[in-house]
Amino acid sequence: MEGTEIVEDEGILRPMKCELNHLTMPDGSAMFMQGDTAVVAGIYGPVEARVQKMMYDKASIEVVYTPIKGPPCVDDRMREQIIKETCEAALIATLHPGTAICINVQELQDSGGLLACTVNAACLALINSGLSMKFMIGAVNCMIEKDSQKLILDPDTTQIQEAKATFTFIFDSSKKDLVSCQTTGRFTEKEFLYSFDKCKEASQCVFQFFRSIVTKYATRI
Amino acid sequence: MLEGDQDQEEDQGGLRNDGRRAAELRKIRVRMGVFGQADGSAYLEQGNTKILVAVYGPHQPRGSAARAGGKNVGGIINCQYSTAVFSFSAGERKRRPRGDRKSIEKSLQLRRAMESIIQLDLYPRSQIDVFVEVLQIDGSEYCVAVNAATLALIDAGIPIKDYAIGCTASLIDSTSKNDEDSSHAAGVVDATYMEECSPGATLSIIALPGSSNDATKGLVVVAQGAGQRLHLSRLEALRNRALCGCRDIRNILDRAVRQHLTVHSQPSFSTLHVID
Amino acid sequence: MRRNLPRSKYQKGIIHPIKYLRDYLERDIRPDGRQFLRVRPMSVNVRSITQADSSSIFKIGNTTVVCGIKAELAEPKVETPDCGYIIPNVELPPLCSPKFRPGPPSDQAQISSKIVETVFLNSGVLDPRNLCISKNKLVWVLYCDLICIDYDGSVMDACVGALMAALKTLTLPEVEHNPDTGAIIVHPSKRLSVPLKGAPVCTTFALFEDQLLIPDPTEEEESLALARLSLVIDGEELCGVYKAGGIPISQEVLMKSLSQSKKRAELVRKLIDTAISST
Amino acid sequence: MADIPLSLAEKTFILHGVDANFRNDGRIRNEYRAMELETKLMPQTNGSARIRLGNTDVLVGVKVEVDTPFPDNPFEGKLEFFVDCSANATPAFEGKGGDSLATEISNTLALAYQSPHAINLKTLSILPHQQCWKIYVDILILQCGGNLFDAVSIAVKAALYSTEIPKVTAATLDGGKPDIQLSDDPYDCIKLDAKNFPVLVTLCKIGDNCVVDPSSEEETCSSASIVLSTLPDGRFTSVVKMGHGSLQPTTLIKTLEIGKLVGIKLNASVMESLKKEDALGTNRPIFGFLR
Amino acid sequence: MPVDQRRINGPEVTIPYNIYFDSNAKQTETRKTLPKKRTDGRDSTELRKIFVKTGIVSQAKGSAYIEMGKTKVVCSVFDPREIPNKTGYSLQGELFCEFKFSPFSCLKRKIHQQDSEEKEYSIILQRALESAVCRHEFPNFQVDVYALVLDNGGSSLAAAIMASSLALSDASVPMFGLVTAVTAGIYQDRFYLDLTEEEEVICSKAPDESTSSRNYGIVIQANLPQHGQISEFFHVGSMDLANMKPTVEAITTACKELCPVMQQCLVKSVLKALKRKENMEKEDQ
Repeated sequence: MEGTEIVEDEGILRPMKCELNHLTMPDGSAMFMQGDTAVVAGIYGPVEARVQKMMYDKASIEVVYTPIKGPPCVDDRMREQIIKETCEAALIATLHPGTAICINVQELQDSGGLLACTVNAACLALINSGLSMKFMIGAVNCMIEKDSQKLILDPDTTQIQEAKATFTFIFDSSKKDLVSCQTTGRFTEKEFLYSFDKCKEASQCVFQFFRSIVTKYATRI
Repeated sequence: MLEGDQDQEEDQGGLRNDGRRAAELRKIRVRMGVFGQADGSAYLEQGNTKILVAVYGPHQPRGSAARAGGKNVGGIINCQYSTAVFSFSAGERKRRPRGDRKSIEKSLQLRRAMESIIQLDLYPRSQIDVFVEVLQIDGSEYCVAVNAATLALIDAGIPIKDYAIGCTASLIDSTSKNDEDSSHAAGVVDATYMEECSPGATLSIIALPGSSNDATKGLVVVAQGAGQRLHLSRLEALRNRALCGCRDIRNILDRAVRQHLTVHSQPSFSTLHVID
Repeated sequence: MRRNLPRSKYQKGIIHPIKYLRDYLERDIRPDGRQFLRVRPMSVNVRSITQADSSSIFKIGNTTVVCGIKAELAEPKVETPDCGYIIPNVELPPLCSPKFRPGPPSDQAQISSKIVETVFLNSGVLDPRNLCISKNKLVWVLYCDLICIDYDGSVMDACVGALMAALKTLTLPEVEHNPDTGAIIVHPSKRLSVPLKGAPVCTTFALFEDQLLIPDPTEEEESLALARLSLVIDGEELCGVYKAGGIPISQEVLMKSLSQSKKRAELVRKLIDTAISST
Repeated sequence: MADIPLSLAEKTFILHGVDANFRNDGRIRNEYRAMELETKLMPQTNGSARIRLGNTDVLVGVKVEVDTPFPDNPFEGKLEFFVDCSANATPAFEGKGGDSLATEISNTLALAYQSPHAINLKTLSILPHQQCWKIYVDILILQCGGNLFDAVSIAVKAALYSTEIPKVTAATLDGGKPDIQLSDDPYDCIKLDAKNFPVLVTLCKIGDNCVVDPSSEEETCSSASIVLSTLPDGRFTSVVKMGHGSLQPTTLIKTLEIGKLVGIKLNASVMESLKKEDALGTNRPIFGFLR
Repeated sequence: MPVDQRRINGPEVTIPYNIYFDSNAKQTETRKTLPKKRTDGRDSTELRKIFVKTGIVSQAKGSAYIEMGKTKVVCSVFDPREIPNKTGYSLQGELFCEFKFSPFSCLKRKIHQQDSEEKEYSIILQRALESAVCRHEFPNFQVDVYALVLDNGGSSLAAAIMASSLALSDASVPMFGLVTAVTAGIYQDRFYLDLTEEEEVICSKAPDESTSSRNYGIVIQANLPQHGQISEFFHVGSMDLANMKPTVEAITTACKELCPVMQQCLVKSVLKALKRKENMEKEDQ
């Protein structure tokens, strides 16, 4: 079962591509590309938990993020935490008490919006793994240009050079509320709320894409 | 104190740097039972390579080996190969005595060699520790370590199938082909550090040389090559040379063990008698 | 009202901490006797550590963070020849809470370090070019070590507060650098402060069921919260909104937290200023 | 150290023996066991020594290297101790098992040699700020049978005594870079001034008395011991308490007094035997581990 | 050394600025004056003002803060837990002590990991406390004691020992008695109690060969003043026995003097707790 899907959205976000079951060993996996940014995510779970991390009432979620080069450092630890806590919010961990769910993410290329890309990849891999989730999670990255004060959705590396502030918002698919958020730079309240609204709208495209991928793979079985 | 093949022949051209002939071993000196506290121990010198080995056990499994082999019903052999930081003959000093990749690899290979001679089924759920301490390095140290470990096992009274004997055979210069008929062409045994460093190939083998009518005779347990490329056609000759060295070492060590036992076992028999 | 009892000593008796907390929240009060939107009393103390170049101790309720800055000299990076270094590290030693074990920094300490660094860089409080002594040759390195002494919730708030208070009182000795010979002379008696602009203030919120938002949570509230949210405000602008997972929050709650943190920011700024002027 | 399980009766026996100044191996309280000391037994090192004290067996190798001095001590050479507890001594030392004991011993040695009264590191300087000798003293513990500290310190003293450092024939600064020439003749060496090297004396408090050179059985009976490093003139360069017990101030002073006397004697007899060995000349047979 | 991936790292080489001070005449000056008079005007056996407070870390079972002159040390003690990585059963409980200088507490910036000095101090701290704690009361368990120096103004280890003993009693760990400790320095036949950091530096360097007495060194001694016992003794330097005796005696007396200060602190914290309980009961009614 393999295949590649190209979905052209309305030009708001960079084109997304996804291939499920990219890896054979994990219980669920996804290779996800957003523009030139690409990551691979693999899920093992529920598996036997390590004694120190075992929780009697729910599954413990472990995330390992591997950067493209060098050993993981403090920055990657931060990314790991966001992925972990976001997936924790989406998963129904209480269904598998005393076990562990391992999410492994490997960065392949970073051309802007890496965090959003990893979260989307993790979500697709979770869907692929068949673990029960409360909702899907979709991440959207945007920035405010320094000179023009213009909002650019899903910028690439060259555009980010000109950024005054960047935002990564992660929304849930049911109520479209904010699950996670990370920002860089200085910005006003108005700018923040404006980009929040725009990204919320754009998150529809992400969820739409998720749905199309799931339907596509579902019919193929 | 025993000495290697000493049939000296005056053949200047065929002699090695230290005056040995190609199939000649270095001086071997042995002492068994060096330590009082260990269950078995041995000290072995082959030329300037000097090694101490202590054997503890069989005892209840403990430490990392026990955890790793928890589901293992048979006996566990636990080896540690450690090199004293001052052991190099050259000026430099080793940074760590153990824990580096080479030491770990040697520990593992040592375990393989020991597993091949110890009758593990005699020791279910027990552990035997073999600790090697290299005091001075002058070539063939891994082979000498295996020889010393065998002696320490004998000293500990652990039944073994056969001596596990290591010996190196080294082609001093593997590129030269003109002297096919000279004795060096088949390699020199028991290489020193200088010979190991020469631009050639060194083959280390651990074999069970066996007594003359043994089924396991000449069985090679561990083999390892190092150095430059070696033409396949020359491997067999090299292996035979090393095996030949193994047999020589075995005879020397066997004599040493027998001598050690005759010297040390009599008093214990008499005390046993008194208790009776 | 049991607000003065040291928490850890009497928390032990709680068998069902979640229900315990929920009972309080249902009666519109927090376990330490606070109203929902009240923050704990804060205090800040500067220049108390003699060996550091500047220091501060920031307390929010029980939570205590000590910040010490040590300045050293180094060569700048090739890419940024006129920029100094600021190295903030948050230390959550085992001393501050039984949650931490001795050894390398926990994941949480690493994430806290990263957040403090991001807040610092985003806010642009200190231009690293002000730390340049001689371009391409010599710059200041400010090692800002934030050590948590008492871990009782909202540690990020205390860390950011302590860092800002310490930076505000930082003075660096005058350095003469001869670019040709490389000779360095330091005049310890002439010390100058570093120009700063703005002062970001971090406010942490905890979220509970029904989008209940409480600022400045204690450790107990933090560990039982369904989500946590941190906002960093500097004057009229924001320089960081940080939320990692937990229950999704609506825009109204976001607006509410924004207005709350603005109030808090003003309070903290005044507090730091009075503390500095009074010493 | 190897833990020897002792019953209460055995402990009482040892305790009473110490009270009566007649220990279970026939020694009196201030008596050392017989020692075997051999130096220069490893040709690949600059200096070496091996000691056997009862069952305790320690091998020390000394190697010297040219290094750059510390910026805060530009006129001094360097001295470093490294202790390796070989698993040969007890399986408990396997892997990292012996590390804590090893650091304890090397720290105590470093404290003992820290004073310029013990060793003058200035003599190890070659070119101030640029080059100096660094002495690595590597200690290999092969067997523990009690009183490890004293045994190690004696072996270290003997090994340093036997150490030969190549003579520097020329040391010049060539355009800011140091240029050093060593003597070609391997017998052209300088020896360290071993006159003031300290030895460690462990005084083990058993009951109300102190014993020197405790065996491992005696060590298990004691709750506190004092490790003194004494110079040949009776000065202390370090005093470290070991064990979890406490002691009276008067006992401490008494212990220090005994330690001083024992230390002076021990230093003298070690030096005497080292000189005796030297007198045998370079052709003496080397026994090593073959005896 | 490999880069620590778990921290934010600065440039590879950084130099403290104080080595470039243009005058180093200051040091030799104090060195000359030291044998006559101490820089802060104290008598040689006089201790600095001491401030102690318990219960400062809310999350810990017991904690204490001590201030001696410029020296500031925080110490906390946690609930007993099972001894990790232990196979056998130990009849006596264990103390795990960790002593750490915070990176900014010393003249020279300390690294985040424990260096060899701090490791050595941790062991001394452990030995000083071990004989004061009733370890048979918690067999097979371990009590963690952490000491953190915020500001080093000399005698930090002695301060840490005292703070730890207060923290242990604040944590209601059964003890035989309090532990007090004093650092003393010897320089040319004279000794000084409760050293400042400057004095520590001077006392750990050998005096010039020309001077009459070659004695120097630092002595750290911890006592159980209520029992007249020495629980830890540590000396480094070079000195003869004749000088050791008066030093030990002086420290022993000083340790006795310190005891009431610590007792008062504990009494105060107990009274406070009682009062709080009273108030609570009143409110409940």
